[in-house]
Amino acid sequence: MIDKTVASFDEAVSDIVDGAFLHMGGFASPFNMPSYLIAALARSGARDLTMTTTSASTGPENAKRLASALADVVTWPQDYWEPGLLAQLGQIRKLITSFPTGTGNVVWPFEERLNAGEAEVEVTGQGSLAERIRAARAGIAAFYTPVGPGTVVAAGKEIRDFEGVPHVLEHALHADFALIRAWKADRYGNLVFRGPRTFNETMAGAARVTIAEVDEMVPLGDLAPDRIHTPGVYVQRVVVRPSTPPASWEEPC
Amino acid sequence: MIDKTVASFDEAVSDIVDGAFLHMGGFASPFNMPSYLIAALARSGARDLTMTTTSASTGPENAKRLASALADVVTWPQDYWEPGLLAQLGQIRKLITSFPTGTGNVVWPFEERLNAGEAEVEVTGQGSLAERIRAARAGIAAFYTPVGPGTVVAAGKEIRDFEGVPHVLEHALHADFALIRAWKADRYGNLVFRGPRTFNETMAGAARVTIAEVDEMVPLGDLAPDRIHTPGVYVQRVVVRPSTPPASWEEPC
Amino acid sequence: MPDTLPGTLPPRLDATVMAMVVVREFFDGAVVNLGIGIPMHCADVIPPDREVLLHSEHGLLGFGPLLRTAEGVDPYCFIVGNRPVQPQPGMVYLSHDESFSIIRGGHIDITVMGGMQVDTEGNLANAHPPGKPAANLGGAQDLATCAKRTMIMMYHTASDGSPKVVERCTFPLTAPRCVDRIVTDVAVMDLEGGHIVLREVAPGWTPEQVQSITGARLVVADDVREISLV
Amino acid sequence: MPDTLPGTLPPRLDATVMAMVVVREFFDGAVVNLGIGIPMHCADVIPPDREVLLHSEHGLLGFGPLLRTAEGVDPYCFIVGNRPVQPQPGMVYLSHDESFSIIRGGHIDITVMGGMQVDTEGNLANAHPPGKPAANLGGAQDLATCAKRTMIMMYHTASDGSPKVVERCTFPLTAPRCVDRIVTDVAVMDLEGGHIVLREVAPGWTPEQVQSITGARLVVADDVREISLV
Repeated sequence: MIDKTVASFDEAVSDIVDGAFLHMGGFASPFNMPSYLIAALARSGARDLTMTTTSASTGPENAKRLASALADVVTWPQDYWEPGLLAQLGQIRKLITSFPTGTGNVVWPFEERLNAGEAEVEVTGQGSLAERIRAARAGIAAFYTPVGPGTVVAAGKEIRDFEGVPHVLEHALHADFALIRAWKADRYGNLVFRGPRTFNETMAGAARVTIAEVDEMVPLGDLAPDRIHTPGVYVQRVVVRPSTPPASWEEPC
Repeated sequence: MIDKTVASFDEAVSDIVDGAFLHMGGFASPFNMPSYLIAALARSGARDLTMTTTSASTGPENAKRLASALADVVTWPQDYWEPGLLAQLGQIRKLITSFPTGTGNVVWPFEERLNAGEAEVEVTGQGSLAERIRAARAGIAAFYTPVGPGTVVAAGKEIRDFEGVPHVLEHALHADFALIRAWKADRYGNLVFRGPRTFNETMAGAARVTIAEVDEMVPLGDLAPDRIHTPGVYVQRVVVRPSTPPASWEEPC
Repeated sequence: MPDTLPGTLPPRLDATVMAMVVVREFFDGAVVNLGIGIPMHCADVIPPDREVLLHSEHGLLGFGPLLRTAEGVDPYCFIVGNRPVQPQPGMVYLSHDESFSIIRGGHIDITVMGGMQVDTEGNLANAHPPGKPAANLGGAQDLATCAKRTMIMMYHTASDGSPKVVERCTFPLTAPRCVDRIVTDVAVMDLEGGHIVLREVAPGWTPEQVQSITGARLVVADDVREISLV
Repeated sequence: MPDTLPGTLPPRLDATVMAMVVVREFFDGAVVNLGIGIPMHCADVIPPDREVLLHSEHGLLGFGPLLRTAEGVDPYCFIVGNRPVQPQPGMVYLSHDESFSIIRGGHIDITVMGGMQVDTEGNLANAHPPGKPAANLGGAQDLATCAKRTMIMMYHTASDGSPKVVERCTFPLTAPRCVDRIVTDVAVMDLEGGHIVLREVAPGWTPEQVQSITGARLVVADDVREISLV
């Protein structure tokens, strides 16, 4: 019998070792971030991680400020942790990302690491990042895109003209683990998302092991075949978020 | 106000001229074939068409035989027309397809044209065909795949090794028109499919004009944002199938 | 009431009026991506007689204006910066890859984004501020390269008064030769064949006054006129 | 009851028994693609204690056996050849591109397909019959190249008696160096380092008898044994 459920977040990330390459989903909202997987990774202490993320993220302190600035509009979940926490804890060696730094005067934890020479970054546009991850899921080794020539992202890469337009050759990004957030799952690992699906959908299947953090596990057959966004063959582990949030990310879960 | 509805199939295909390049969706079932668009194309008489299809298809006579062979299992729709009809009428100059011929002793209309030297074929595996069409939708000029080297599909194409494995460079296929079949649409052209979505979903957006034949038009807002398979920005025209099938494909519709 | 003291300049447009200038081009049915920051003002002033589909990179198409109170908030319907937006009928949620397929496949009619520098070749720099260790490219490179029309909506000069419309960008490029039109708080300019053509000036401004705060030579259109919102 | 007349050969396995030999390898949770024709027999004999996810190229994952009467038919749940199959809980409908992303991204554990010729290097020819003007590649090239394990299920000899297991394929290749195992109506053979290793023979058959109807030299495994279905 297929059952991809894993009992705890700590167990789900237990084989993510130092130096692992991770795809990390979620973006632009506390409601689509794989927060419990991030917290478990923080507790595990795995270091020297290489990670793809849309954004390096703002970090716990800035997130708190944003939450109170938006308090009249959105009720912020208290169990929100993002990749900035891992940067703050010094667990990230390298990010491949489209937003490495804060805007204006805001300085993010990863940016502090960068400035201190303790981390490195490969800046890439979001489109090529998405396509490179999708290429890994789909078995494409590399592709030519018109986005990038004439800018820093093309440095050292092959440029070739197609119909007179320069294109840059971009390579697939295949990770050891993909950590994503979904809404509902069944025991096959079939996933349904809610809201913009961001990299959460894109990254599923682009790693040796895809781990989905979900709000709810439903019986097999409850998810209609036309409604499933991610087929279970892309997912190796599913962990359900607790109904009662822990007091802090440090609490085993 | 956005309203992509077109009143008739004849009108929907009226600007498909001789020599046009078409993506033609549907495969493996009478219930996902853009049959009315095919019938309208047959009536229009547009010739010298280049077309991508999963299969050249069996043609009206063989389809009838198949329908009666399966009569105890499936009730065959009488308004089923497939690309074989266009081949029989001599409208296809070239197919880019993964199944150009019948199996065993069955000879398809397109195959007869091939044997007579009246048509040509570019045989491609279904995966590279799907990916080349998706590349057009997604703005990728070309990509490297490990599928094809050492076989006829790689003839004349660039081969490059990635991690010691030979890959072939395949180019995007961008058509003038994509003719597809969906289940429900709204006036923005948002589409929901039923059953395996085949090339119908893949081709939407991979042409200058995508035309969707649908079973039903629903009010804007009826299709939940999480359930829409194809966003309306990929679709230019929508035509609703008649509730009462015409007597033959020759009847204006 | 233009300021007529010698050496001083007329008042500039505010962000809402700039947005009204930009949205003149949002035709009925247009698919539009608005950058975070000043371009988001456009969402508030789209004429109600036009259906414009707003696109956001993380997988959202067809949403409404930013919500500034808790009323009507769907916590799953938000744009970058964790800001909830108004859900609309016909809206679609997407994955990041499909969302960028929409951008890179040429399915966006108009992209409106902020700028740090634009030069005479239409090169755009808007991602890497001085002093930051790396660029925040986001989706700007994809949008600027692949949208059918790229509009830059920005203040004409930086906060220190230095020009942002320049002969040659000195900041790292977001994308080369991509800009079609620049809308600032004092002018509307088009990029044409290696020139920046001054099409419209803010009320009270002369072409010479616009030129005086611009870092590139402007070609004044024969029919240069005052910005009108019609 | 093996035929013992000199010069004649023992009886061969039928398609159902061949399928039972193939499905021995379908582990619980395996993702399996079955080719049209003889491999589809496997769907009928999957042991009920194992959950095997069947994949079909046009966008179907997790379906059940072919339906041979109208009972339980969902006209939207079918496989290639317009044949309805049994819907199952956990089933997923997909687009063609995502379905091939599953194949080409290496997410298929086992592919079982028919063959016209397999040679000692594991080259496969199964798409272009003599006399036809072009090959019917379908998804065979993708599956044979990208599945974790490629199994060929075919009769040991063609209808005219000619061998299908050969030194070097003479028909156009579907994919080079892709075959892991061949299951025929008389033997089970593995491709290993440029050799075809004979692992199992049908009841009553000797390795020599199998060799006598084979077009390539077989390496007989030290532990060659009679096919068993356990």
